[in-house]
Amino acid sequence: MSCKPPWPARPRRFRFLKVRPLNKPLLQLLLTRITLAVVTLFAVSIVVFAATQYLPGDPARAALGAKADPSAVEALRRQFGMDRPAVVQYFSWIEGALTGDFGRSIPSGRPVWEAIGPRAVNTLILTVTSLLLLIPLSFVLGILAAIYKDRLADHLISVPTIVTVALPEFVIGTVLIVLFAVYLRWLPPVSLINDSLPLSSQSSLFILPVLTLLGTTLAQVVRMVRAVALEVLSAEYIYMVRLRGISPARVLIWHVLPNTITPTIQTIALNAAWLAGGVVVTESVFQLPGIGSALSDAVINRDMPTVLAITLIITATYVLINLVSEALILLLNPRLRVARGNN
Amino acid sequence: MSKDIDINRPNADPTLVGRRDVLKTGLFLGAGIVLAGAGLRPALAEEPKRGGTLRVGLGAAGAKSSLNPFISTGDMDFAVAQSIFDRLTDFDKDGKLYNKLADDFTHNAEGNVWKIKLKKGVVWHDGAPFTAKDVVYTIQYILNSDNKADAYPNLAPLLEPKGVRALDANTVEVELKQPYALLPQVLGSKVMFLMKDGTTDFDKPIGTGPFKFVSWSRGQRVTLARSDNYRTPGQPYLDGVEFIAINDPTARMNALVANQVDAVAQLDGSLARLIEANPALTLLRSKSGATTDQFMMTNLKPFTDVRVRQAFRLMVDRQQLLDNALSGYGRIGNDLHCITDPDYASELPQRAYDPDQAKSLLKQAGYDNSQSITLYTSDAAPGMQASATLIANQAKKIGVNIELMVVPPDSYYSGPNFKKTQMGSSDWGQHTLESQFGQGYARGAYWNEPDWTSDAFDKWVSKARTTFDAPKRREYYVEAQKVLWNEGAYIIWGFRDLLDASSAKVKNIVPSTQRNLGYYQFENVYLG
Amino acid sequence: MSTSVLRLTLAKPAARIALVLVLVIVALASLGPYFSPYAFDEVVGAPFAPITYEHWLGTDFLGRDTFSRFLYGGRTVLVVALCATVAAYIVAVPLGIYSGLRRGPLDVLLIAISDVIYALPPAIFLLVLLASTGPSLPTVIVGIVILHSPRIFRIVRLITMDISKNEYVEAAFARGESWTAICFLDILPNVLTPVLADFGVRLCGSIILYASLSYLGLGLPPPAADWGLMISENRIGITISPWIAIAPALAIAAFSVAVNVLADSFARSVGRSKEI
Amino acid sequence: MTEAIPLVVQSLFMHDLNGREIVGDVSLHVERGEVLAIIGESGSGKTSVALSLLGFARPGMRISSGKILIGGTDILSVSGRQKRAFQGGKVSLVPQNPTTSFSPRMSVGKQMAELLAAHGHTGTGMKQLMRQALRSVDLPDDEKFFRRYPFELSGGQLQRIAIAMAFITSPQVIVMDEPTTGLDVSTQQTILELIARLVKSSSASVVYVTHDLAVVNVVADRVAVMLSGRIVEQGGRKQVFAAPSDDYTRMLLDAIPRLVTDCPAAAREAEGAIEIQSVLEVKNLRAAHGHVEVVHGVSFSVGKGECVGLVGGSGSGKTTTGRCVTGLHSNASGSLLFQGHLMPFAVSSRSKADLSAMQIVFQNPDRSLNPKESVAQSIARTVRLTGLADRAQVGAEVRSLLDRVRLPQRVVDLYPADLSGGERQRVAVARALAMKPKLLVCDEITSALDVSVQAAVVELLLDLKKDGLAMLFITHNLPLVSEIAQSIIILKDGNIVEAGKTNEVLRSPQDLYTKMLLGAAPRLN
Repeated sequence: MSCKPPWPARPRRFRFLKVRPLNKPLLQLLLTRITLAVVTLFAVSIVVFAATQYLPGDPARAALGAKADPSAVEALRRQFGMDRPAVVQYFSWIEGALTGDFGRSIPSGRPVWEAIGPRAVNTLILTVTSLLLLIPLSFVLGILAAIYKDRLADHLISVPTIVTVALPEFVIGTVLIVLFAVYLRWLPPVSLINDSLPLSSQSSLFILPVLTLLGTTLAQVVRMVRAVALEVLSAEYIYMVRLRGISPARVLIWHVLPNTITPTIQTIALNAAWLAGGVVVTESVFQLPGIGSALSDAVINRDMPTVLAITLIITATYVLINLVSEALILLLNPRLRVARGNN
Repeated sequence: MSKDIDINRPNADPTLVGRRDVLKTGLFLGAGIVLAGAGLRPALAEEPKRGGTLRVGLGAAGAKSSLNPFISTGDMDFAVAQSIFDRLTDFDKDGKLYNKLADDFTHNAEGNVWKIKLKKGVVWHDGAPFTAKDVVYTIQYILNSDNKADAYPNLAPLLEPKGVRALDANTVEVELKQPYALLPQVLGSKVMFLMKDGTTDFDKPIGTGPFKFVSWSRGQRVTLARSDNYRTPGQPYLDGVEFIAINDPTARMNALVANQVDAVAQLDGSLARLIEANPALTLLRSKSGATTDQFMMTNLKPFTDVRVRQAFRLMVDRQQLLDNALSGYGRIGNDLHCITDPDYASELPQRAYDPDQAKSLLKQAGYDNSQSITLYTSDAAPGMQASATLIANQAKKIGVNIELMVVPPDSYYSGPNFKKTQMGSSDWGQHTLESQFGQGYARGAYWNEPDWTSDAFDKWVSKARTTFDAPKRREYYVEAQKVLWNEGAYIIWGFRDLLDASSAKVKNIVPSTQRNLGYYQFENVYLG
Repeated sequence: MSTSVLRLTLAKPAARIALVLVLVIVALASLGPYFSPYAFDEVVGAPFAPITYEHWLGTDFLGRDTFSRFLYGGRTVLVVALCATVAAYIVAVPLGIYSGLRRGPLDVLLIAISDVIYALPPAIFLLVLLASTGPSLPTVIVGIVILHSPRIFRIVRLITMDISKNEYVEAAFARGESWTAICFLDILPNVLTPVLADFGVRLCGSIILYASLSYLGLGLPPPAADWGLMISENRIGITISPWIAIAPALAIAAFSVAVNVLADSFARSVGRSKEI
Repeated sequence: MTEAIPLVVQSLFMHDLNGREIVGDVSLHVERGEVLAIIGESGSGKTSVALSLLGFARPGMRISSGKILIGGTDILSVSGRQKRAFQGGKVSLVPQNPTTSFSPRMSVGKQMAELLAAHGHTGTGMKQLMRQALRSVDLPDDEKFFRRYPFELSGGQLQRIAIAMAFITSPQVIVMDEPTTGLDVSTQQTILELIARLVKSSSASVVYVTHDLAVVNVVADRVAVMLSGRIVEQGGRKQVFAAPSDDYTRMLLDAIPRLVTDCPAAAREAEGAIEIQSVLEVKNLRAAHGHVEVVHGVSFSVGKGECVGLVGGSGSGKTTTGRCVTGLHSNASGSLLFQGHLMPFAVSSRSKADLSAMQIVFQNPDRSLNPKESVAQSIARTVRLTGLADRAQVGAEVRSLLDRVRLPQRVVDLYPADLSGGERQRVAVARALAMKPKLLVCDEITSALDVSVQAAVVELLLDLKKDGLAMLFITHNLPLVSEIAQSIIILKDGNIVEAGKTNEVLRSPQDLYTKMLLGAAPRLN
C-alpha cells in the first residue's frame, strides 16, 4: 500500500508564500474582528439613520417644490413610507440595504443605486488610485527621509510634506488648478467625466484630483513611515544584521521594510478613511461626479435614501479598509501566523 | 458642494391673465414676425462653416434633472429642451413675439375661439410629419394636472382639455373659457414646448428642433446631434451640441479657459473684464429685464409700515450695488420690474440714495434701531448674496441692523424659511409687465413674495387690462407703477445683464434678452 | 522638567522660527482688527481691484479691503479650532484615564462608542451633522470635539494603562493613596506630556476641518471675515487677484506648519515621535 | 614571515557629537586564541570599544582617531564592500541581548543563511556548515528548527545561535559584548561554559566585554579595566585579580558580593534570637496569572528585624509571592498573617495601617519614581499620607529621610531624570521608609545597578535592618543574599525547594536546584 497523500506535494519554491492553513487563535482573532466590524457598521447605520431623521425640512416638500399642494406632499410621504414610525422605517431600510436595495431617491423617484452606481465607480477609481500611489510613495519617501535623517534629502521630503498636510484639500486643489490648468495648461481644471466614453481614455481628468488627495494624505503617512523606520533603523537587530556584513540594500528590503510595514498599516488605513472623506471637498473643487459630490447634493436636497446609502457605503468601505489592515497586521505577524502548537 | 445657479422654482414666466386689444395684438404679432425674420438671418461677415460639436458648460439640477421638457429644472434641462423642441410662438432677442411652428392665428369676433394654422413641412426627428394632432395632444397633456407640467398654471385658467381639437392636419381650434387676446403670447412662454402625439415618456425625447437626442447621463451630460430633417435647409451648422453640467461658476470659467468647453452660461460679472481682455474668448452680454432684488414682508413688522419700506428703499446705494454686486454689468433700478416692457414707467423720477431722508422716515415710523432685521438670502442668482451683503452693510450706516441668513442655493426657494423672515432676496427673469403683475403682484399669488396688496394698484391694473386703447392703457399701467414706486415692497435696485462667454471660434450666438447664451438657440451657430 | 522640555523643544532654529510664526499669527488674529485700515465689511472700491498703496491686498469680490478682512479673518478659525481642540482634550483625557485605570463596563462602552465614531469619516460626519442641525459655530465645535475625542481617548487610555503598570503607581496603590491622588499626581502629569505632543496635529486638523466647512459654506455666515470663507467666496477671482486667496491660505498653512513643527519638536524632546 | 597579530588597537579615541570624549587613548592587542576581557561599569565606554572593533560606532558617536588592525588591515580605513567583508567575516560579534538582536520577521535559519551568503557560501556546503554550527552549540539541526522565528525560541537558545553565528565564518576576531548578562542565572552558567569550550577549540582572538568580574574569572586570559573611557589597568587575569595596581580595580574587586557562608548577618541573628516575634506569616500561598497557577502553596514567616531572602531564577514565582504579600496581586489564596492579624489580598480591602506598615521597593529605579515629581514632592506626598500636614514638619521629615538613606540634601529639588540609578533607588527606599513600615519588601532592588552602587545599597539595607525593620529580600543573586539575609528560601517553579538559616543552606545545600544555583554563582577564586 502506498502511503502517499492523494494530493501532490506542494512545490518547494512556493514556500516563501507561507501558505499554511490558518491556525485556530488567528482564525478566532479574525472572526472577532469581523464581528466587531459588522457590529460597528450596524451602530453607524443607526447613528446616521437617526441623524437623517432630524434633518430639518421636509424631503417630500423639497422634492415637490414649495408650491406643491399638501395632499400631494402627504401622498409622497406615504409612498416613501415616511409616515411610519422611525424604527419601522429603519428596519425596512436596513433590510433593503442588506439586499443591495437602497430605496428610491426622493427627488428623482429612481432607485438610489442607479444614480450613485456610476458615481461610485469614479470615486473608487479616484481613491484606489490615490491609495495605490500613496503606499509605495510613502514608503520610499519615508524610509529615504529616515535614512538621511536631518540631512538634505530628509528636509527635501519632510518640508513639502509638512506644508501640504497643513493645507486643506480645497487650497491644494485650487493651487493645482491655477498652476497646472490655468497657467501651464497641461491638465484639465474640471473633471468632466463622460460616461459614454471608456474611463481609460479620460485618465487625465483624474490626475489633479488624485494629486490633491495625495497631497493631503501623503505627508501623514510619510511622517509615520519615517518615524517607524527611524525606530527600526536604530533597533539592535538592524545593527546586528549590518555587522554581519549584509549589504545595505538587503538590509533595507529584508529587514527594515518588513518591520516598518506593520506599524504603518494602521496609519495608512486611517488615511484611507481620510481619502474617503476628502473626496467630498476634492470632488467639489474639480466638479468630479463621484459619490462625495452626490452626498453633498443629497444633503441639500434632503434626499434621505441617498444620504443614507452613500454614508453607509463610505463607512462600510472605511470599516472594510480597517478590517483588511487589521487582518494584514495579524497575518504579517509571524507570532500569530505560526501555529502555537508547533513548539 | 455644488452651487447650482438654477432657482428651484417653477419657471417664472408669463402667466397671462389680462385681456388685450385684439387688433393691437395682431399688429404687434405682425411686426414681431418681421423683426424676428431679420433676427434669424443676420448679415454674416463670412460663410458659416458646417461641422463640429459645440460643448456648453452650464448649471444643472443634479439628481433632479430630467429630459421632460415640461418639468424644467436647471439651465441644462432648459437648454436641452430648447434644442430638441419648438413652440408655436417664440420671443426674439429683443423680446418681440413671432410665429415658430404656428403659421397664423385667427379668432372669432368675441375672441374666445381661436384657429391656429400650423406651418407645413415640419418633421419630427423620427421622420413623422408635425400635425395638429401633436398640438392637441401636447395641450391636453399640459392640462392634465397629473403630469405636473410647469405650464399647467398658465393654461388651466384659460381652457378645458376638451376645448382643443384638430380641425384638419394643419389647423387647431382652441375654445377658451372666456375671450382672451394674448393666446399667442401664452403659447410662446418658455415651458410651452410641443411634443409628438402619443408621447408617454421622455427617455429618448423626440422633437422638431434643430438637434436630436443622442444620449445623456442624469445631471451630468447630454449629447445631441444635428437633426437631418430640420425645417431650415442647411441648418443647423453644428454636427451636435453637448451640454455639460458644471455647477460651480469658478469651475465653469476654468473649463472655458482650458478649452474643455466652448461656451459657458451665467458668468460672474467680476470675470467679464477678464473675458473682454482675452482675445481667445468672447463676452456675450444682453441687457435684459432680469433682476436680482430684495423684498420686505408686508405682513411682518416693521414692514407693515409703508414709511419703513420707503426708508429701506432710500438707504440703498444703488450705484454701489450695481458696481460691486454686478461689477457694473447692469442698469440701475427704480423699484419697478420689467424695464424692457414698452409700458414701463420710465417717466417716474429715479429714486436717489438718501440716507438722511431714510433716517427721518424711520424716526417718524418709530423704528427701533436696536432690533435686527433678518435677510434671507443665498447665492441662488447672480449678485444675490453679494447685494444682500452690501445692503446689510449700507443699512449699518444709518444704524439699521440687518442679519443675513444664508442657505445653499439649491434649497433657497424651497427652503422652510422662504417668505418667513422680514426680508428676503429674489430674482426675476425677463418678463412682460403683464406676466410680472400676474405672477408677482397679484393678490394671493404664491410668487407675490412680500404678500403686498393695494386696492389702488389692483384697480389700475384691472382697468388697464380692460382698456383697448394702447396709450390709455399705458397711462393706467403707469398709475399702477406709481403705486408700486410709492408703497411697494420690492427693493429693485438694478437690472442685471445676462452674461455668458464663449471661445472666440464660436460664431453667431446672438445674445437674447430672454435667457442666457442667446436663449440657447444654436441653429445659426457655427464654429469658425 | 518642564523647563528642560521647553528648552529642548526650542533647541532647533526651526522650532524657534515656528514659535515666532505661531506668536505672530496669533497676534495678527487677535490684535489685527485694531490695526486694520478699514472695517471688515466696508465697501471701499470696485470688486477685485488690484493692490495699491491704500489697499495692500486689493479688494475682494464685493470691493471690500482684503487686507482688513485678512486681519479680521483669523479670529474665528483660531478660536474655533482652539476651543474645539481644547474641549476635546477636556472631554477625552478624564475619560481615557478613567477607562485605562478602572476598566470595567464603562470602559467597554466607551471603546464601543469610540469605535463607532472612528468608523465615520470626519468630513462626512461633519457634513451630515451640520446638514441635519443647521450650520452654527457651536455645532461645528461640538462636531470637531466628537471627532477628536475618541482618538485622544484611545491614546490616553493606552498611555494610562502603560503608566499604571509603572512601579511608582503600584507603590502608590500599595501604600494606600487615594484614586484621586494617583490620577492627579501620578497619571495625569505623565499622560499629558505625550498626549500634548499630538495637540499640534489635532489643532491643525481642527483648523483644516473648520476651513473646509467655511469653504463649503457651513461656517460663519457672510459678511463675516473668515480665512476659509475668504478663500471660497473669492475663488471666482483666483485668476484676477490670486493674493486674496493666497494670503489666508498662507496664514492657515503657516500656522499649521508652525504648530506642527513645534509639536514635532515637543514630541521629540519628550522622546515620543509616533502616535500610539 | 611572521603572522600579523589578529587584533591590534592603537590609540583609539571616540567622541560623541557634542565633542565629549567617550573613549580615550585605548590601545589593545589580542593574540591568536587569547581571550581579553574588558571590564567596566556602565558608561565606562567598554561597549563602544567593543563595537569599534567591527568598525562601527553607535549613532551619536564617532571614532575620531586611532587604528584598529584586524590581521594587519585597519578596518577604519576601508569602507563599503571591503568593510562588509570584515564585518561578520573576519570580525564577528556576540550581542548582549539575544532577544532583540535577531530580525523579528525572519526565521533563524534564513538569518544564518543570509550571513553565510554574504560571505561567499552557497548551496549544500552552506547548509552543512549551518547544521554543524548548531550542533556545536547543542541545538537541534533539523529543518524544522531552521524555520523557527526568533520569538519562538528562548533567550538561551537565541544566544547559542548568536554564538554559533559568531564562530561559523571562522573569524580572526570574535567580540562578545556581555553575552550572558541578559540571561537567567542557570542559563548564564551553561552559556559561559559553552563559550569557554568553543574559545578553547578555536584559534580566534576573543574580546570579552563584561561588568561581571566573576565571569571574567572563568573565561579570560588577560584583563583590561576601563573607567570613563580609558583603560586604567591591563594585564594577566591572575595578576590583576591578585594584585590590582589601580584603586578603581581594587574597589571593583571589593564591591563584588561574595558568597559568605560565615556571614555576619547570621551571627547577629543569633543575638536577636531572643525575641523572634513574627511580623509576617505566609501560609500555603497559591497565586495564579489568569488560570495558570504559578505559586503552589508557599509558606514562610518573617520576624521582626529579620531579613528573609527569597531566591529563585526567572519564573520561579518569587516576584509574584512578593506582590501577593504587598497586595498588588490578588489572584491568590492561602492566608497572610500580618502583625498577628489576617490580611486580605487586595490592596483595596486592606486597612490604612496595614498598607503603611508594609512597603515595597522595586527592581527598576527608572520605573519606580514618578518622572514628573521632584524628590521632595515624591517623599513629601508620602509623608503627608501618614497624617503629617504642617509644611515645616513635612520638610523636616523629608530631610531626615534623605539623611537616613544617605542622600545629600541637594537632591531635594531634583527630578528622577537628574539622578543616577543608585540615587533613584535610595529615593525609592526613603519614600518607602516615610510610611514607617514594619516590613519592607525588596524586589530585586539591586539587580539593575552597577556593582559598586549595589554594594552601597546593600549597606544601607543592613543599616535599616539594624533598626529593627523586617525585610523580605527577593533576588536571584545568591552571593548578595548571603551578605544580608538570616534565613533564605529557595523557590523553583512556584515551590519551595529548600528553606532554612542562610549559613546552613549555603554550607550544606540539600536540594539539587540549590546546589546548581550555588555552582552557578560565579566565584572569584
